[in-house]
Amino acid sequence: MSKAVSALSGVSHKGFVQVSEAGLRGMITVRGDLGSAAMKKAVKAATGTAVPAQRRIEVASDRAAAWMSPDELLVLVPYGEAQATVAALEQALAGTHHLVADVSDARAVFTIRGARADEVLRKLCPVDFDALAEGEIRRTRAAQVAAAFWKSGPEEFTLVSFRSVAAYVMGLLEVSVRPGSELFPA
Amino acid sequence: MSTRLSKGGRLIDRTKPLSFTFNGRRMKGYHGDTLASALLGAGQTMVGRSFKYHRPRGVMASGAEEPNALVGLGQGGRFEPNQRTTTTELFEGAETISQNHWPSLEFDIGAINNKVARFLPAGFYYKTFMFPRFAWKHVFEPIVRQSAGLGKVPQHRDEDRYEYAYAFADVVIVGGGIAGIASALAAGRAGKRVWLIEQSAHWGGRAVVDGVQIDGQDAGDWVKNAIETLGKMANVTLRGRTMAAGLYDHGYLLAYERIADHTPGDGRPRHRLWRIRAGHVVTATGAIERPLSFAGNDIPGVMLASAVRDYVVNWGVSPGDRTVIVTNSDDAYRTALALLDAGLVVPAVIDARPEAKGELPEAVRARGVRVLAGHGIAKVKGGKEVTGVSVCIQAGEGAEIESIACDAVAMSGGWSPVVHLWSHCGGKLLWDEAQAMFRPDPKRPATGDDGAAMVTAVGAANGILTPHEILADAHRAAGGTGTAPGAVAAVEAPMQPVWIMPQGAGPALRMKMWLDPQNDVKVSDVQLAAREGYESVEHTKRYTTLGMATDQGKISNINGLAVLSDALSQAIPATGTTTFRPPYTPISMGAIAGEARGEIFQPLRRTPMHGWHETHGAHWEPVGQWRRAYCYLRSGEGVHDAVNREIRNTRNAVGLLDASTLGKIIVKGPDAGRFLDMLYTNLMSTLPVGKCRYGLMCTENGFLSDDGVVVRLTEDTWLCHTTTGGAERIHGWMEDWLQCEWWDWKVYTANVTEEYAQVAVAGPNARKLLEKLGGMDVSKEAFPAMEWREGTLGGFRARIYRISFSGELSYEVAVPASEGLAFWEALLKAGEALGVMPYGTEAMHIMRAEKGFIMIGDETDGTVIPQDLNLQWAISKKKDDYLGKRAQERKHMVDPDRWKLVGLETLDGSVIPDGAYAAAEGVNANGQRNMQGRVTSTYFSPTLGKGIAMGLVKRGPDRMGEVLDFPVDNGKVVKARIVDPVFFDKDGEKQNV
Amino acid sequence: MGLKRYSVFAIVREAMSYHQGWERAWPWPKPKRKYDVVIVGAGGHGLATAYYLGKNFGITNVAIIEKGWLGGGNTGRNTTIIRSNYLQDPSAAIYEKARSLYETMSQDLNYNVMFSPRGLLMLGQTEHEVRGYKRTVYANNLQGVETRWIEPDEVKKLVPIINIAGPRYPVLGALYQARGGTARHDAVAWGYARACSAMGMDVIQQCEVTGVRSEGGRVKGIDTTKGAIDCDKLGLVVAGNSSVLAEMAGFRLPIESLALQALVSEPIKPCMDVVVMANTVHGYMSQSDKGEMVIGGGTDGFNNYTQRGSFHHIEETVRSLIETFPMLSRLKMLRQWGGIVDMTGDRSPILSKTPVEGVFVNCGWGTGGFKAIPGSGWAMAELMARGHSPLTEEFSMYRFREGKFIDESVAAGVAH
Amino acid sequence: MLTLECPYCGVKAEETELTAGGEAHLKRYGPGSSDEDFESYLFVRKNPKGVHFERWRHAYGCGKWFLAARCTATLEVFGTYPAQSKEPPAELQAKIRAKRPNWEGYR
Repeated sequence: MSKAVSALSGVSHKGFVQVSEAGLRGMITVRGDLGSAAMKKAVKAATGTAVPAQRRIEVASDRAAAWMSPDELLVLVPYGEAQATVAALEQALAGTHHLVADVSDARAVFTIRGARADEVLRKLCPVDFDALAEGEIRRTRAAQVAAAFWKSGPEEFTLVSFRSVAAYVMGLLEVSVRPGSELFPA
Repeated sequence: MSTRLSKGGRLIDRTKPLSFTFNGRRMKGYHGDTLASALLGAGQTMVGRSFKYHRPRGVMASGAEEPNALVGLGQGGRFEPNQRTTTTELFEGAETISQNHWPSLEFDIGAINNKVARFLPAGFYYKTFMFPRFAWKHVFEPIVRQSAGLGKVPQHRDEDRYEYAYAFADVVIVGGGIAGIASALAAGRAGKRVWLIEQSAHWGGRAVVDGVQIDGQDAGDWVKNAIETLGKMANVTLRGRTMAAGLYDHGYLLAYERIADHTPGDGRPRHRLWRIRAGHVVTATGAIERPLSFAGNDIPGVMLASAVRDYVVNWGVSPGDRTVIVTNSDDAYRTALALLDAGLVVPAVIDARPEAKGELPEAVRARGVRVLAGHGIAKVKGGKEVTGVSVCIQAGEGAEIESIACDAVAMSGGWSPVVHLWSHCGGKLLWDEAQAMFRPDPKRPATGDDGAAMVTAVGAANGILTPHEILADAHRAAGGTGTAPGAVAAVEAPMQPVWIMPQGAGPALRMKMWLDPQNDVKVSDVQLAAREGYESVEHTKRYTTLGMATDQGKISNINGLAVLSDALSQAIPATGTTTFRPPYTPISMGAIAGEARGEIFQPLRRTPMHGWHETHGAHWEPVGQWRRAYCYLRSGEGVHDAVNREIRNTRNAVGLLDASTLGKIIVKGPDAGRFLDMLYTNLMSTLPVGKCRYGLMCTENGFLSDDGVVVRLTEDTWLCHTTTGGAERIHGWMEDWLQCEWWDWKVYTANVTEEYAQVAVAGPNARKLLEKLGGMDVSKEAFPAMEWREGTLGGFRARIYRISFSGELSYEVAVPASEGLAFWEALLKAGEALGVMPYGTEAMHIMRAEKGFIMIGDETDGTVIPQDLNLQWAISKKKDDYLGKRAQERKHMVDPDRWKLVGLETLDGSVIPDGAYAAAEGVNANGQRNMQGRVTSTYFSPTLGKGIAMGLVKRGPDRMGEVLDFPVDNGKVVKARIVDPVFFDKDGEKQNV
Repeated sequence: MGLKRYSVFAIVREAMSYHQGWERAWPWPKPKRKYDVVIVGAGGHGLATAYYLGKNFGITNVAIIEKGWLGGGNTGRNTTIIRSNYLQDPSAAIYEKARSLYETMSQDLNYNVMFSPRGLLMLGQTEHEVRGYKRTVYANNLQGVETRWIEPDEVKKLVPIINIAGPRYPVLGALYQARGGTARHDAVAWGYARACSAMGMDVIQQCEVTGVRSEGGRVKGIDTTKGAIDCDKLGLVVAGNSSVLAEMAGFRLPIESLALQALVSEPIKPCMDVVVMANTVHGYMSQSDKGEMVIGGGTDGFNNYTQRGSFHHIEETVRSLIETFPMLSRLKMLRQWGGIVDMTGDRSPILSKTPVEGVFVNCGWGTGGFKAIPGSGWAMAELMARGHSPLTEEFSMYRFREGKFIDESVAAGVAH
Repeated sequence: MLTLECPYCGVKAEETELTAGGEAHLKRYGPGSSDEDFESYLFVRKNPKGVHFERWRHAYGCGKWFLAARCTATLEVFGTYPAQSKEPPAELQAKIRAKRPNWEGYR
């Protein structure tokens, strides 16, 4: 039996779009030389994707690799596979200057689903969504806390925050999706 | 008296009547009315009282510039004072009250000020109320304050909600008149990402009222079609009810959308604050008509000419049956025509210009209206309403040559472009002599992050007042290609500046000419300011309060400037303008706060066990954005009892502390050891793998900034624990040094604070408890103090540090945060028989104090160096450098007289008050009593059954046994002896079992 | 130049002639070729320095040079709070000196500066703050500054519109200075300017300093847009431009210029008779005699000379104050503005000799300058006249070299 | 409300995503340095009314520190560059000189 629970155990709200806490997700911080062959190999093995370019997230089914900074990636895998992936990454990067850290339990993940999903985030993040490219991950703030998000579907965004502020972030989302507060009502 | 006309009113829907109240009186208006048009329509000419003299006040304008017609609107959690009736849409059931009078609008005691007005000139209060000395505070100020202020104070918590939204655009066009629309069409067709915003609920601005023809259609139809066209453009966003409040640096435009002011309580956010990042801003904000300065120009019924025709044309409201028009330009004749078309009487048009032969004047004459050129108004007759005007020669001193009965006066003194947004970020103005106006100087615009112009003004906002040229200008400025829309309107003869009416008016008349009707600033006040040397326009403004009312001088500033310039006999541009500051019109504090209220006012950080603490009596203490349990209250228990219970239990059995908030930072790499040796005052590179070491960090300025246990995980990996408040700060600080100073060092860091739930298991039964859970070997032999182990404990992945902050046998256990709650509950279950009990931060504080351990934030306050705390043992002598070392070599830092850490014990065993200072003999050069120390931590120790304290004392460690005086509240002095700061278990036998 | 006294009788007299007879509060003199002392900066601090040079030391051959209009800098942009409940001895000494001088300023200057000792509260909203303020009370008692700690119920009595309960930041009590309060900021500058002129000093406005002349490390005079002016002693009292003037004089200061913002609401009827500072949430508020809620906020983090700040600081301040004063939510912001403040390494001021003999500097008041004006002028005058003053001793610009800081952030989050 | 382009992630970030870090290109003085040098490193600042070189961190973004050249009188941003720079890039200095002919240089 796993005693692991996500910060909000999957709570969700329906307004003019649906917002939900997405449950546990395996997340690994990887720091090192993103250009190195070892890194390419390690990421390929862990996620099946290439090393993402600047501000890109490379997704392969339930795995992904996201660019965090010039020397940092975030590797996403199913929660149960995090430890094994950490070990594999450590092994693959052995001998190079690197840092691999399991941060699966330090985060909360949210999905914002609906035709107006972007309008919710336009209320919270100082980001130009019209200029947001497909497959781009944006690190920014949601109101008063750090957050990162990407377009995870035609009408869906995935947003990641720190675990300790999960309730605050959900509070923001719940208020922001209340019917009648659409930014661009038809 | 004003009234509703039987027909007309392009904005109202007579099939949709609305009822509202004014001072409790039921009134009727229509859908499409503003509060102002509804009040006028209902015959309510007088709507308030002025600020200083409490004179009767009526509606003067029809838009944002209105200085007088403010009311209190709504009830309970939706009451709001100072609502501008001219920009507030009427809604069913609106409850309004007039302001600034007592007991009633019609009879106001405060109006006594009006009777003695001549004794209350500008700045009179600077010259009196000085004696006796106490009198200002206790006698005069209370009187001034009671008569001051405008609206009533809201009494309830706001029932509405608000929100922010971010937007980005190539061009934001401010103002939905024909200029703004023309610019939007041009920019939209050029494929730019365009926002067009309009403060009112209607598009078209003045042109639709003034009967302009555009491209062969009525302005109204042209506007309708243009808005439809724009609505179809995917790259154009249209927003009504959205006012551009302010323009800030780098194209940051603040726009205030009034979503639900006209539909209160419908569940939508009341206001939305748009933060639009604009590549360029086009201000098509139009112009505001100026009043004329003649005696009695503040009496209810005296209105701006443009406003009069707005009320007739837009809302089917007549300000009066007989309206005298007074002007210095042709434009006001449009008002005459509008009134005539509505079947109302215009007894005369009084034109200050020597002659009035333009197309419009002729048209008015043709309708049989007398035009008195070269004349002016000597004074308006009436009190609470206009009864007539006495006419004089404009060139004269005001002798009445004729008296005309009327119940309204429409005045027009020319137009002032709305240059606020242009000016907010430093755009400069130039004086247009011909039109007597300040308009944007295209050579000196506000500049953006690239140093290039950030704003362009178009149309009337750019000082262009004729429709055809307005359209051309707006089209061109927005990069329009092809031909601009063309307009046809009457040709106007030049206006002629008139700053005082009549020109030769004496002091008696000038004391009755209002410049700022809300604040009661008159021509004579500005002249007085000039006479007394308050020559700078800012001085005059502040001395007279000109332009400081809620309209921020929209109609009064230019007239005031002109009067001031005349008094100083200098040109108006030499006088200059006051600074334009945001917002353009007042915006709600609620909107400024946005969604941040109640639960989401600020982030609240929660540990994985937060919920458990909450349901088990946690008495919270905020630590940064975290909440930590100060103690756990049991039924019938006080905070003090709870803390003592928790301490006793931990000392005698076993306690649990949620230590998850402690910072945890991984530092890894070939140069990690070298890096940590620079960060900490002691050596971390020599720490063997598997071991823990306590470390201190100082700022580069030498002061102690954080402490914590450092753990060597592997050959090239360390884990640094920080204080709860320190995690983000220290991590950021590490990155700062690595990125900006030692970027060639091979070190990576990661802040994993929230990855782990951490529990301190402390007390004699701590080991038993862990053994009960089962798993890794925690025996004394296998797991000595100051070491760490990794493995499983009761089925949990755990890393355990054998470190103690309580002086008890103690293990700090880290498990994945997601399993934190389960682990916490497992500990409680397994520990039942062992007397396990959670303890809070206060118990933790006291136990560490009993042991003489320092606490960052208690013993330190940003002015304390490790040496002050006798922590030399934690400062490596071997290192030639670490952050803070050089600073600690400075003269004052090595002064033997520094206050140093000692223990303090009151002679009577009582608890010495926190923060108390130890007095020394004598006083210093400034007559202050000398001091020689202070209390940094003080508690009642249940373990020792007496008060214990730590403090910093001048040369303290050399003065063991000395008794110090601590003067505390009301002359009482507490005597305390200097002792060793370690009060309990000096030899650490308890923690090393 | 003699002055007609201001009084209620004078007003009645002048009223009879429609106030045509009032004389100038100060003339617009042309600069002389030489003065004994030149003060650069006709703000409150500069004018007060000149005033006390004349009043306390008989030095009246003084010019006060102002780039713009007198009182047009931070003197006319602040939130007019007056208090002296500081923790550290040197601060408590100079601010209390200032506060006590405010008590009699209207009479001393024959100009009503409307000093209103209505009482000032610093809210304790976290345990840490409570500890800091209680400590301050104990220090103040030894420093001769009258303050006391008051409990939530007394806070509520003094400030009926306050939300004591929280939930986020319940009010745990307050540091209360009964004789703290406010004054009319413009009037302070105007009153001093009028009094200085009456002593024969020249207040020279619209005159920008373009250079500082010195020979052999000793000051000779200044160059201005109205010509060269010689002087024996030069006082630089130019908050917001201190570094620029110091650069002209040939030295650098431990100072950065930052924008500080403030705002006022529309006027409402009186609802708060005291000054409230809530440092946890970085907001402070009082109600002006006109009825506006006067609100001050935080400073930007970046160097700035534009007198414009970033709006997000206004948002943070307002949202926090609404949490503590819920009624604010239904008021409107009438006007916001910014001023440029000098920030030193320890956030405390500098009143000091400089590397150039005869040049003295008074700067670095950060966000707390207005309340210090008379004390600052008093001390600066003594320093310039005598070469030393017990009040300025600890505020030397060289303290940073010795590590002898005066850190007020210790007790209060911010130093407004 | 400034916007500055982060040279690491290419985002033109708004002020609220950044934290300011004061004057750039300061030389650290440690043990053995003179009191004057140490004071100049820790406290004395140019604080010019004009071109200023300063530190910024993309705190809510990639977390990297970078440097910017900005006019404190107009808030014009001349350019940003990595923190790992001993001095401002030559082309940036040239650009500033072109825009501010009597600029005295970054030292």
